[in-house]
Amino acid sequence: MSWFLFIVLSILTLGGGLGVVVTRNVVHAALFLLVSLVAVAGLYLILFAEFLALVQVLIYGGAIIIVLLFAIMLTRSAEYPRISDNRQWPLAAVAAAAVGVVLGAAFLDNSLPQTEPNSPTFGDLANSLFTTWAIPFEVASLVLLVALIGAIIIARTGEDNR
Amino acid sequence: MEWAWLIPVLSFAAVPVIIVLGRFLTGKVSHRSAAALAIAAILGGFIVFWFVFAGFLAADTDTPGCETGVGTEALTCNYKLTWFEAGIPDALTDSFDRIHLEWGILVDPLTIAMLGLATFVALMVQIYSLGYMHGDPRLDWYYAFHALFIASMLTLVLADNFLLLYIAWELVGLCSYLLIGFWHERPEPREAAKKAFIVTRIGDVGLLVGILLLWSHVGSFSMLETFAAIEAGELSEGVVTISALLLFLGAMGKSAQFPFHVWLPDAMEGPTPVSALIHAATMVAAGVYLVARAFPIFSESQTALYIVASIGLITALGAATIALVATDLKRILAYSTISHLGLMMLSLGALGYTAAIFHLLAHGFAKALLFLGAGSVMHSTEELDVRKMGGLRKVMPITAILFSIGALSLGGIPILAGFWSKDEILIAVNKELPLIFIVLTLLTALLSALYMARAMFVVFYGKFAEQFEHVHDAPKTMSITMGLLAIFAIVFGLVALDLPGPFKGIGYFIFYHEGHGLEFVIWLAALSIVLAIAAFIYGYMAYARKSVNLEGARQRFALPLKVAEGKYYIDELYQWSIDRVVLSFSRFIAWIDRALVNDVGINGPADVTRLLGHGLRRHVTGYVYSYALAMALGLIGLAILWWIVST
Amino acid sequence: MVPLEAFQVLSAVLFAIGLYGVMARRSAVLIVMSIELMLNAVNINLIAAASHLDGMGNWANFDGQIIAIFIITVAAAEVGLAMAIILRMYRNRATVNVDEINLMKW
Amino acid sequence: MSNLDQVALLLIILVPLAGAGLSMLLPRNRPEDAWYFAIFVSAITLVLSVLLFVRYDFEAGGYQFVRVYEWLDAPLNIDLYLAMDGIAAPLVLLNGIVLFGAVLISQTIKHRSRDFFVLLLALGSGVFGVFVVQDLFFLFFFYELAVLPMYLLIGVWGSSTYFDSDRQRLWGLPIRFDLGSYNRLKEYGAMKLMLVLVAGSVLIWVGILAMYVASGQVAEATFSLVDLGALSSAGEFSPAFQTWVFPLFMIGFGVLAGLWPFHTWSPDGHVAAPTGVSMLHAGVLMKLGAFGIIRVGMVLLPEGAQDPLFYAGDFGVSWMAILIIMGTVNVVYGAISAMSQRDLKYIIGYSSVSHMGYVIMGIATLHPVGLTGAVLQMFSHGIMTALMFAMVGAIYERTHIRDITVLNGLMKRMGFASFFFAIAGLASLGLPGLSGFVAEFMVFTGAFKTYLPLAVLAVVGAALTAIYILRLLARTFFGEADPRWEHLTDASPVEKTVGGAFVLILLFVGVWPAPFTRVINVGVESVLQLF
Repeated sequence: MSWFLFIVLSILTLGGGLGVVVTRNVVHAALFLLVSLVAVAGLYLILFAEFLALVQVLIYGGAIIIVLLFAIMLTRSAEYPRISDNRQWPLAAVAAAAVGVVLGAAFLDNSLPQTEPNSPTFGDLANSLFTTWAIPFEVASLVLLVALIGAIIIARTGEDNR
Repeated sequence: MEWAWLIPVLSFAAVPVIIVLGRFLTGKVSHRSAAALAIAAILGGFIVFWFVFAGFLAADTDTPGCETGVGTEALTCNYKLTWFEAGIPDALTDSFDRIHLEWGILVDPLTIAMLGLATFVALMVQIYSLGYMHGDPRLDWYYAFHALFIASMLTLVLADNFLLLYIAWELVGLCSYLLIGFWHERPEPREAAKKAFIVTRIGDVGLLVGILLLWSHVGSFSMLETFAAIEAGELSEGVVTISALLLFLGAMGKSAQFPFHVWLPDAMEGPTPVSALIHAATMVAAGVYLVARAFPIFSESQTALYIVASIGLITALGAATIALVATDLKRILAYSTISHLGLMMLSLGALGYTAAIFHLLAHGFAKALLFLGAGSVMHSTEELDVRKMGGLRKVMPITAILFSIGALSLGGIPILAGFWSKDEILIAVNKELPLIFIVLTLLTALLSALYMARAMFVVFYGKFAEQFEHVHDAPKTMSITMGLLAIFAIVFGLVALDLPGPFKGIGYFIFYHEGHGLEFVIWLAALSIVLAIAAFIYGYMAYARKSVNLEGARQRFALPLKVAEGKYYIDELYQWSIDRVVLSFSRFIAWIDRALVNDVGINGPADVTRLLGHGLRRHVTGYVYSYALAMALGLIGLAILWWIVST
Repeated sequence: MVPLEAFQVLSAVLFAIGLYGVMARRSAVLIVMSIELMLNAVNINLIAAASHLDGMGNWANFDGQIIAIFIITVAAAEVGLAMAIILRMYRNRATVNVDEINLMKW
Repeated sequence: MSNLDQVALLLIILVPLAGAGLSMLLPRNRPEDAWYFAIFVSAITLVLSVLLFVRYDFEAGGYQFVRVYEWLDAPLNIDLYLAMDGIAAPLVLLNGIVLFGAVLISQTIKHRSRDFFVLLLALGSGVFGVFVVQDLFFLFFFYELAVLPMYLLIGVWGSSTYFDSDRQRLWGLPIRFDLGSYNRLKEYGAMKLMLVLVAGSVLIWVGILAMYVASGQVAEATFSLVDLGALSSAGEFSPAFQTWVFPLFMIGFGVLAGLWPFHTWSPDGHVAAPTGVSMLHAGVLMKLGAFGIIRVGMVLLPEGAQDPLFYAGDFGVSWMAILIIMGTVNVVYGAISAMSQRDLKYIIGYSSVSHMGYVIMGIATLHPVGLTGAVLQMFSHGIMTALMFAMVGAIYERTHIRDITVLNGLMKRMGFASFFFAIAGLASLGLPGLSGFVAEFMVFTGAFKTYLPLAVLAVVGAALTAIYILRLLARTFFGEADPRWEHLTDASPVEKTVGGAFVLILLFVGVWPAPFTRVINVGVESVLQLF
């Protein structure tokens, strides 16, 4: 059962990913990305990481895709329906494949003793996050704040155009 | 006699004075003062010469500075003054670590003879120039160059070391350049001057190399020390031969020996008095003088003597044939000079030391006379082509007579000077060299009488050329000097006889090894007299009376005639080789310098650096995705590296 | 049970796809999307490891999940900023293609 | 007077340097003031240089006017060590004369003349420094001070050359050489000169540092030429070390001396440079290179100079043998190249290359007479070539033409300039009675004793000189006056003064070289004792 789900979700993930990098239409690419990200959330569920799956759907599937779609809309360009790749794409393909092979081979070459997939409870997660990882957590929130302010300042129109 | 150095120094001193005065005075005053100064200087030299001559005749080995010369019993007097030293001065162990140079003079019979000839002819020529060059705008420069020329020549014959000789030698070359090219507004004198300088300079390279070669074996530039070393057998046979030949190379250039004779006929582009000076007293005499001066070197090497004799004979014969067909009066005389210089070299090669110098003197007087005569003709008629002249004795009788005396003297008519000296040469050649030499020498003698007859009869006798109706004879300054020279051309030969008094005759005065009286070989003398007289009679018939028709001979010998008229095409050969070989080679080297050394060797590295910069900056595309690709490739590279290392 | 290797290979392939996107595409928007793919590949890897290796040797507990949370956080911030920059880029240069943004190139 | 002796060497460096500094205070818009001030400064240096030359005691010999100004202590050990020997004495005099002449001739510089004279005086100071300093650090410092202003002097005040294409056939074959179609911009000349010379400096600097380090291994590390010389004669530097350091100095300094095949910067630089700079450059600057080979290379590394590197048959080929071969190539090659040039300045430029060949040959003979000749040739060539450039400058100033195929008959209108040029040309072709002959002759003498075949080649090269000099004289000065030159004026009083003075010097040295040879002899003697 889990194999079946894994294969289906893998196909969706990789298919979505391929769609993002292959399609000639930017909007299509965003939708393919959505498919891929949601499929990844499904994969998290197979791994019993319910919280992460939830976060994945909310932030990626929701916020990030929306932001991307907004950006596409705001920067609407005549070539968006038929964008082209740059000249080095064949070499890029080879290099990317090679990187994939290198990573895959590295993983397969170093198999680790492993247990059944299990998952912490929400409580454990929360405890760890707010005790052991408290400072990184606060830093992350600061990063978010700075990014928010930075984004506003960068994207703002108005007096800086004078 | 210690005052012999005054002879050149007087003229040297005149040069800057003339030049400076020329800047401050103008017009006729400057010209007159220039001429007066130059003539006074050379006249002073001429007077000092007589004192030196008298002093020398009175001197013996007890006189300070005088001793018996090297390789000869003649008296040789040497006076010197340090010039400068270079290198390590007190190197006692090795005399090659320094050079010690001196202003030194050497007075011996050869020097005396040359001094007399040079001062006298120069004096005559300078006085003659008063008339000839009258009205030239640059007369001050003319006289300055003249004074420098004769001063250099006098230094050359007085020098007691090879370096001083070389210095004077080069100055003579420079002055000939300046004087031949005196009328530099026209291209021909300009080219002729350049040619003279460069051709003689090629010989000078040989001379300098020879001098330095001798120094590198003897360790001194002094002639006497060098001769002594050679006589003592300190130098190997090969070195002596090579250095003798190198010295001869210099002599060939200056004395216009084949194949360096080409500059002399072209040098006729200079003013005629200059030609007289060059041909009689200075430039060309220098070569013969050098061989005579360095005779202790030459006489040690049979090979060198043979080569000297052969070159001399080739030159004499070849030039005589050209002289026979040349049409320009001055060029006839020029080729005649070359021919006679060849005879002198031949004589030296045949150990006829006395004969050569005797002929040099006799020829000098006669040739100066001839040139001044030709100058007089040219001055009056402004024509040089002998084919257009004829019967000029009607309008210029004095010139005609004087010119005829010169021609007869040079042609070898008895009692005149040329006869005696030529006879001595024939005796020497007959004594020392194979039969073929004497035969060809006699042929040359015949030819030389013939072309002198031609020049004389065509120009002054025969049918009068009507266009010269209003021509006048030479002015007084010119005719008097010619007259004085003519006297010498007539009587100078008598010094060959055994004379009473301290002088005793030229055989006892100028000699190598030991003095000897007049030699006379009856059959040779008779033969040469017959040949000379026959040539003049034939010349009279053919050129003056026109009773012998030359057309038949011309047609029969059309080809040799053409070759001779083309001067054996040696000029063309030179021209071709200079244009096609030397200049092309120079351009080739210049191109190498530009294209290879500069553009490849020097600009090359610069260009490579620049191209490398251009090429390398391409990899910095500025595109984000290129950097990403580079990172990916780097990752792969690292993985491969790690894989290789770990397995 | 799906073994850890399966997830790892999946993440490797997804990472390679994302990498290809970064290297081959010209539009800045698409490059950002590709980066998201790569981040997701990493997340898959982290979470798979966290759930399969809990309590095994050095690979204790569920820190992988926590790091994945941080990654998602940073990714969110990154996308926000990236979009702001893209907007500004578009406004100034009327394009979002990275190879046309070459003002500082030689 | 003895007080002056104490500081004369310091003064001769500082006066032009201070003059350069003070010139900057002059008002910018009055070029005459800068000129007058530069004349004043260079006249002082001229007097000082004459004084130094005359007061050098050739009977005592060795280093004189010694003064040491300490600067940096151990571990660097750099002092301003000033002293002058018999080799430097005539060169100091030469620089005094040529600097004065160059400043006088530069009357015509009107554009930013103040800056021009600042740089010119700085250059002169650098040259003096190299000649009298006995410390490698300061020697390099002054060397660069002499070289670097060149770039600006040529780049700002120089002139560019444009030539029509001048294609020539080779031996009548259809191979064509593109000889003439070069446009040599002044920037090109300046840049090339700078880069090539700096490349040479790099070699020198490497060599200097090598000497410093090597001295540190056997004693206290030092830059002092005197201390290094003492170490060298004590045999502290191994032959292997000497053999690899010597070529650094030989090539490094050789580049500035116009050593073939590193000579091409020199014609291009000469052509582009303004008259005064050409004079200084060809007249003095190129001598720095030859001087450096003697002072640094030969004195410090005698074994490196003469030890055989390899054997060709019985003949051990040392660096000196290689140097003399290159020098001979310089002589012949420079002369042949000069023959087919059209630009007056290129002809003189190549003739400088050819004449510096005699200097290099003379040095490499290691023969007392040859080396004396080399130093005298430096002096003689400095004067002669400066005179030529001065007169070419005068001609170019008036006609704006330097192409000898276009010029002719200048003698009529410019008698003095032609006369001076002709004398310089005659000196250059080795006419006895002028200085060139004495020097060349001594070089030949030395070479004849040591490398006979090369000496013969060099004599032939001297004959080739006659060809191109006479060609130049005949084309440019002789001939019918062209109506184009009707408006020309003869040399100005300043040019006449410089020309006349230089001609007198040429004559003086040619007729009576003893005052020079006796001074040079003692210097040469002490150098050759090391061999």
